[in-house]
Amino acid sequence: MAPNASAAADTFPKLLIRNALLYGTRPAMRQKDLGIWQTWTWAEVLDIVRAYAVGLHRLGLKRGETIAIVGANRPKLYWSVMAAQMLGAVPVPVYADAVAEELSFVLAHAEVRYAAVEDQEQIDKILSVKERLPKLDQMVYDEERGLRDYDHSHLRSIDDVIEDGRKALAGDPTVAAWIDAEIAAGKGSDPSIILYTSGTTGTSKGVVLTGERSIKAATDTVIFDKLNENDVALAYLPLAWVGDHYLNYAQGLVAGFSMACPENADTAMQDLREIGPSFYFAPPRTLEMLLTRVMIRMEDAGFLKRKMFHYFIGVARRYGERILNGQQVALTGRLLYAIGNILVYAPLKNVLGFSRVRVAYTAGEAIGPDLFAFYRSIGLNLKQLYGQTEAFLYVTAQPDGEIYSDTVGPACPNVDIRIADNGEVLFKSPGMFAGYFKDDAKTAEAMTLDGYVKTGDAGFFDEKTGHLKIIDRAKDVGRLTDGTLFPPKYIENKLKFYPNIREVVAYGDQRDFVCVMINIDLTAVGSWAERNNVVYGSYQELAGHSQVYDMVEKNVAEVNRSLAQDTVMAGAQIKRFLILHKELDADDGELTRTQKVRRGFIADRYGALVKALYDGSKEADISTEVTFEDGRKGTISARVKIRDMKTEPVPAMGKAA
Amino acid sequence: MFYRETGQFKTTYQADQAVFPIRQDRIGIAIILLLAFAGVPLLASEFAISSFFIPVLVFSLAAIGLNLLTGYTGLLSLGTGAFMGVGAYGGYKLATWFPDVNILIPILASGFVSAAVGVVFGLPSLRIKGFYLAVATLAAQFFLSWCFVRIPWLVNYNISGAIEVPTRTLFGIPITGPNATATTRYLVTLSIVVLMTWLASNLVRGRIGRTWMAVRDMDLAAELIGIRLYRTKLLSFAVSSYFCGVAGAMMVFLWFGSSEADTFSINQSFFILFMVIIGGLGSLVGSFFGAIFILGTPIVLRALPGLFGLSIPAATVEHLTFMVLGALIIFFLIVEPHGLARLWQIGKQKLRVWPFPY
Amino acid sequence: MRAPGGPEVAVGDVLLSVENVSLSFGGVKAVSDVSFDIRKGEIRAIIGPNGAGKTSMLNIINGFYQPQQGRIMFKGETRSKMRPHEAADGGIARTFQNVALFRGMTTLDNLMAGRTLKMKKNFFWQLLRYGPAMAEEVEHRHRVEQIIDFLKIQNIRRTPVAQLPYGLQKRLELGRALAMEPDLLLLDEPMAGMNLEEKEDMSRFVLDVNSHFGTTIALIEHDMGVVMDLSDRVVVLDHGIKIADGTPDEVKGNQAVIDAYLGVAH
Amino acid sequence: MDMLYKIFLDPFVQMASAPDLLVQTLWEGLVSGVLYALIALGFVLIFKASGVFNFAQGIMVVFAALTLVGLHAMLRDWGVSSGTAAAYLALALTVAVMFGLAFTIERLVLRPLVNQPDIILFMATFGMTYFLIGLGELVFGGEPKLMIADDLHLPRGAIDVKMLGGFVSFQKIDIAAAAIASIMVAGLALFFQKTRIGRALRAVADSHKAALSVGISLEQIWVVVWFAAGIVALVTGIMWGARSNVSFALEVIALKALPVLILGGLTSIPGAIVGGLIIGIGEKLGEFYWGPLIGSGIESWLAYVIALLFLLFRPQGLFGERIIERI
Repeated sequence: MAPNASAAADTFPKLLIRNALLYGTRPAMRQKDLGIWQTWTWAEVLDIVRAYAVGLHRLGLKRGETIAIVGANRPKLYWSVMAAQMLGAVPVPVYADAVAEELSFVLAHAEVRYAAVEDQEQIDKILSVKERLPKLDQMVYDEERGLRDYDHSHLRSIDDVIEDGRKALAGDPTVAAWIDAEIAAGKGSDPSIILYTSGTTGTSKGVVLTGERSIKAATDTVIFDKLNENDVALAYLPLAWVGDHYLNYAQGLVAGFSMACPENADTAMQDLREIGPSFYFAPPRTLEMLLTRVMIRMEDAGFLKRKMFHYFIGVARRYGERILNGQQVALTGRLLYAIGNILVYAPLKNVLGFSRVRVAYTAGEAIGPDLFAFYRSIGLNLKQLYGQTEAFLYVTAQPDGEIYSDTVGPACPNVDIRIADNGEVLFKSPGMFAGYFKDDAKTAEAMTLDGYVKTGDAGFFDEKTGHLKIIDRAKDVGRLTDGTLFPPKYIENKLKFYPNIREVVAYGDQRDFVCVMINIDLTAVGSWAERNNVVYGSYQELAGHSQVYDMVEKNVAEVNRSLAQDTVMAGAQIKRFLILHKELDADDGELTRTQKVRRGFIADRYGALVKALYDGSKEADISTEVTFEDGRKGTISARVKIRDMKTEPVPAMGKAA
Repeated sequence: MFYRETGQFKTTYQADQAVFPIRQDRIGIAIILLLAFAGVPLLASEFAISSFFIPVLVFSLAAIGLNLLTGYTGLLSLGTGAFMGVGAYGGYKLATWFPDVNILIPILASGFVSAAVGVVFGLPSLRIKGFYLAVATLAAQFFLSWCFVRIPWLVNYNISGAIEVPTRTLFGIPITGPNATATTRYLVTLSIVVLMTWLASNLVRGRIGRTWMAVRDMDLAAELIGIRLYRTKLLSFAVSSYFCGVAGAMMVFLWFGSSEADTFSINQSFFILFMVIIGGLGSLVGSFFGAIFILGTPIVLRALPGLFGLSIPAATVEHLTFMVLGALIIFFLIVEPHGLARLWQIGKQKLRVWPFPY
Repeated sequence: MRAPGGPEVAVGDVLLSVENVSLSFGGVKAVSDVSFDIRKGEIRAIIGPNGAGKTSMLNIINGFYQPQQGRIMFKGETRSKMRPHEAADGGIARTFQNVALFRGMTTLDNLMAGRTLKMKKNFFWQLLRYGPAMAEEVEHRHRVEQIIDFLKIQNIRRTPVAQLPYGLQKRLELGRALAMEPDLLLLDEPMAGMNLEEKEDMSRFVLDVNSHFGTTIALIEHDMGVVMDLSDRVVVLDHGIKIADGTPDEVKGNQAVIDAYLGVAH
Repeated sequence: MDMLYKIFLDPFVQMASAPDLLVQTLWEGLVSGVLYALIALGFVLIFKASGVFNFAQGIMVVFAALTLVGLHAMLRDWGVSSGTAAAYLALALTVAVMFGLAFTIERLVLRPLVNQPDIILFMATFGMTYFLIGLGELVFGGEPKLMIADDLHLPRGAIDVKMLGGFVSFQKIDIAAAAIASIMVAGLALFFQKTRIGRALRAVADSHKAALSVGISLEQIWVVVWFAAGIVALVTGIMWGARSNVSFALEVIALKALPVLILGGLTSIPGAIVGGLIIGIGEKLGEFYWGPLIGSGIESWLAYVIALLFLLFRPQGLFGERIIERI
């Protein structure tokens, strides 16, 4: 790895040239295609991309123009990004699964004249909204299949474009000189890419990133994680997502490591296993899904094998993380772990495709402690980071050896973080964005006067570790009457990590203390009930069962304890809770279709219960209308018990963010 | 569980189509070869070598030969023993005609004789199928073994009516005849068997193997994709007989040192058919398993009473051995009709996906 | 993409024609005095109620049955009968009503088997599986992989076909036929026993094959909807006799056809 | 020229010149043909009903004979004074044993292997062969024994008939063999035509599904069939044993039955009989008239060559059903 060299290069095309010199014969990209891993070295990639750039130029693509990149992770699309950047044009990646609506919005907003797309499907999608894209002129595609009969006046295969470029380069030496000049002309301050934030909050905004900043940021993290040209990453997350562009594209170019593209969605898992990445990223959802699969598959294993598996997973839970963190562990522990490694951990990592992973990250949402611990305990160096598109990903990240499931780590190198009075996290970072495309107003909104970026997330620094803890969206964070911060999501998540608890709704904003309404998880608690032969006829019955209450009370108590750890949160411990008599359900409008609780709506619907929570009564009657599976409506009424919790003493230091 | 396939990816079709695409398998086979070439000669007794290891190799080769015909092409043959015989006598005649050429040449050339004979007796396979064909091959068996007895020319008119293998040397070391040591004969045998197994695996994994299997699985469809049935079947007969022939020659030259006419009787054919079936139809490695099983079991069974300190009359043991062997064959067919090879495959798969069950 | 043998036929010209062909088993007349032609590049449907002699017709075309009377003209050469290997050599491939894959082999090997005719390296190179033989093997593997990609069956590459679900087996059989790079592709009820979704997929594949490789296709199909969507021209048989021949619309209107179909329960 | 004469003319000249010798040879051939036919019959019964190519049939012959003789000896040892009584008691017991055998085979071999490919079942019968050889020799000893022909009151001696200018001698035992064989075949025929189980068996032979649909238990049928085959084997064993003696050397005659099957067709009872006779007679003629030219012992393969030649013209055998291939 040559960070200094890369410091010199302030655009990605320049980096590409550097890599072709430094690592010319090393693999830059691989793709599982036609049954084997097609491979391109850095030298080859440079060669192809130069030809491609020339070809695009001959199609008319000019400096400063935008070109949409639509499709799955495929070398040709990454080359399209590089080629565009060579010409000083700005690539605008779009999610492959974007519906025509979003697509047309982005393409129109970015004023693209060109689009590099994967296949017929994407082309059809774009053509379907053609009239909304007056500027769109040329499209180039990767896969010819099914496109034979299309009008090719504005349609070319990427191969042809590259071929055309080659001919031009071969035919006339000045062309080569010209393209090199173009590359040299590229300035680090020019926009290098526009990433549109997925429209979860309002319409999506085009985040403009410049080459110089991107490379600075990437260089820092590459050093931070000691990545080098021997590393391998699997590009399986959306190419339009900042994560892919940063972790694989930017870091890849900076460190010179190779990026592998899977054959297709169905084979991604198998491809992961074949390629065996050494640098891996997965959102908590994916990790969760993987773990469940592991457990389900193990259920079918023979009795002995199952016993052995669970025994050694136990061993791992006891010693694994400590060993990974290099803490000292008793010899017996080390021995047991070594045996477990032969019998379970190593083979398991092998079948999951993790054997060669050196650094793995997860981010995006809070991750359950157990889930997190599991992967670390079997020896996968899984870490958390916090970031966002505006920062070109990294804001904080956990250094090796300082790993906690409930923090996102300290500020990254050269990142400066400040917590606003309302608890919002503000940052200045090397990779921070140049602004929103064509939207100075929003850009201004997103920045403080002294040039910090507002993340929109509330958080605080943990005294012991000095790591940042993200608690909730800033706008959702409320305050108790005594002024204590009240981040509902944070509290809800802490509870939801317990398998017994399905959903949680926390109340406390503008109130004296925190109360929660809980949905138990029918499958988990149900199987518990069978094991302890607790008989129950319905969810309602089970939810009302005193033993269930006792069980949940324990969980709540633990949460209180952990809240008490942080002076900031200590005041927000849970005073009272109840278990709802029915499962919260999207059909009843209690959850969004994406299974997020609609706090306000629930507050109205279960007003009686909320009232009871705060007026100290031991139980409350409630009757609610419900929609059954078959769509019939009906009402269920119940008497719901309410439990008081004793809270942990608040540490001396008093509360202040 | 010993497999670490993560990160073992293929960037060329050559690599993807290799015999052992997985590194751990390559290591495994290397160890086995090392044991076979170095371990056995160093550790095993002369007796063990000449009474177990050499036979196993010879029969494995014959089993491979039969497997190419029956397992891969789906043509049931009961004439294996005879084809081995042709190889043996052919080799013997060649050796007598060309006393000065290296003995390995006649041994390997003997296969061509049996290949020719095999083709002749394969001709009916164009008209007839299944058990009818099997019986047709019996005709070959009986006719040929009759020839072995009745044509003294085959044994150079030895009064004994048996082949008497002359002493021949390789690099000055005697490898055939009375004063060749078991170890040298073993090493020669092993080398030939390894070489020919490699060739066989090349064949079955390539175009020819595919045409054979196509004919086996669905001859009509095979014909309609342009496979010439008769050529394919006859080629299979030829190659199969070649392997059997060489095995036969090795049996006489490198194992017995001499041979009676009834060495290549019908029972020999059945014996080898057992190996193929128990080992696994359509599997080369199975052929080895089959040979080891069929040859090993009686040895074990004979040893057993001794182990428990029982003294049972030899005859009784012999009869018991027959019974148990018969019972075992039936047992294996019931538990795993696809033979030991399949069991091996399953076990390997389990290790690959360990700790998962599938 | 054309197999050796026979002169080049221009798109739109007659690629194959059967003239007054009759075939009977013992007393049973399977096909009597049927004539029709197949033009290069078209999708030609052969329809008719059960026992109309459709499959027999295909079997005659690719030489599995020899007709007692009549002639077959293929690529300008006229024969009184076709031999299976002649048909294969000439570039006629087909799939079967009830799947006829090589069940003991993997998807890959089935497709590779489809390339047999195109693989020429002799026995001794095969024996060494080296040099020319290996080069050939690789070259054809590459072609086969394109078919795998085309049919989107990457994830079953190494699966023994016996373990594949019916729908995939049908698709694979199409693949095996494609591997022969045929000039004329005979499909015997490619969608038999499929659910709606599978039928749609298969229809798409058939159309893609026709447009992408320019392969001439003759197919037997029961599902009228499918036939009408797919085919350029339709010939209708009933009890071994040709009762109609023309574009889907012409045929749909034809009284004889309607009667024939009303005649049998469907 | 001379050779051709020796092969194509001389033998017939000999036949014509010594017709009594010819008749004698034909008779010999006929008798051994009957025995081949009997074994083939056992094969066919089983193949028809259970699709199993029962290689063990030959061994069952030996095993049955051996059991009979062995039991007889034992009974005598245990003090059954009258040889005749012992003989018939032993006969009854042997029948019982054969039933037990059929029953066990169905339970332990056929049932677990149902629906396996033919070759697997074929192999299983090899396993049985080994097992039975081992068992037989273990219980009754390996050394050859004499058939208890006298105690069974089988006729002995020969009738010499003066004919065609010479004497032709007919062994009584052979006549008996022929007679008994014919009776048994007739019996079987009746059994299949008249009895319920017999008809059921024919149904099975046509199609297993059909059989099941009319509510017949395959297991039951298999037991019956294997038992029937066992009886056939026993009779064959006695006859053959009476001519030579009882030992596993008899095994070879089992192999003789194979070309008979091919000739007659695996599924045809009349085929088995006709085939048997053709082979028996052809073999003897060949051995007697052509043998000297080529070298003796040719009957070891002549049968197969005859069968093979037939096959090339009728791949499904004389009486087998025609195979029509369709796709």
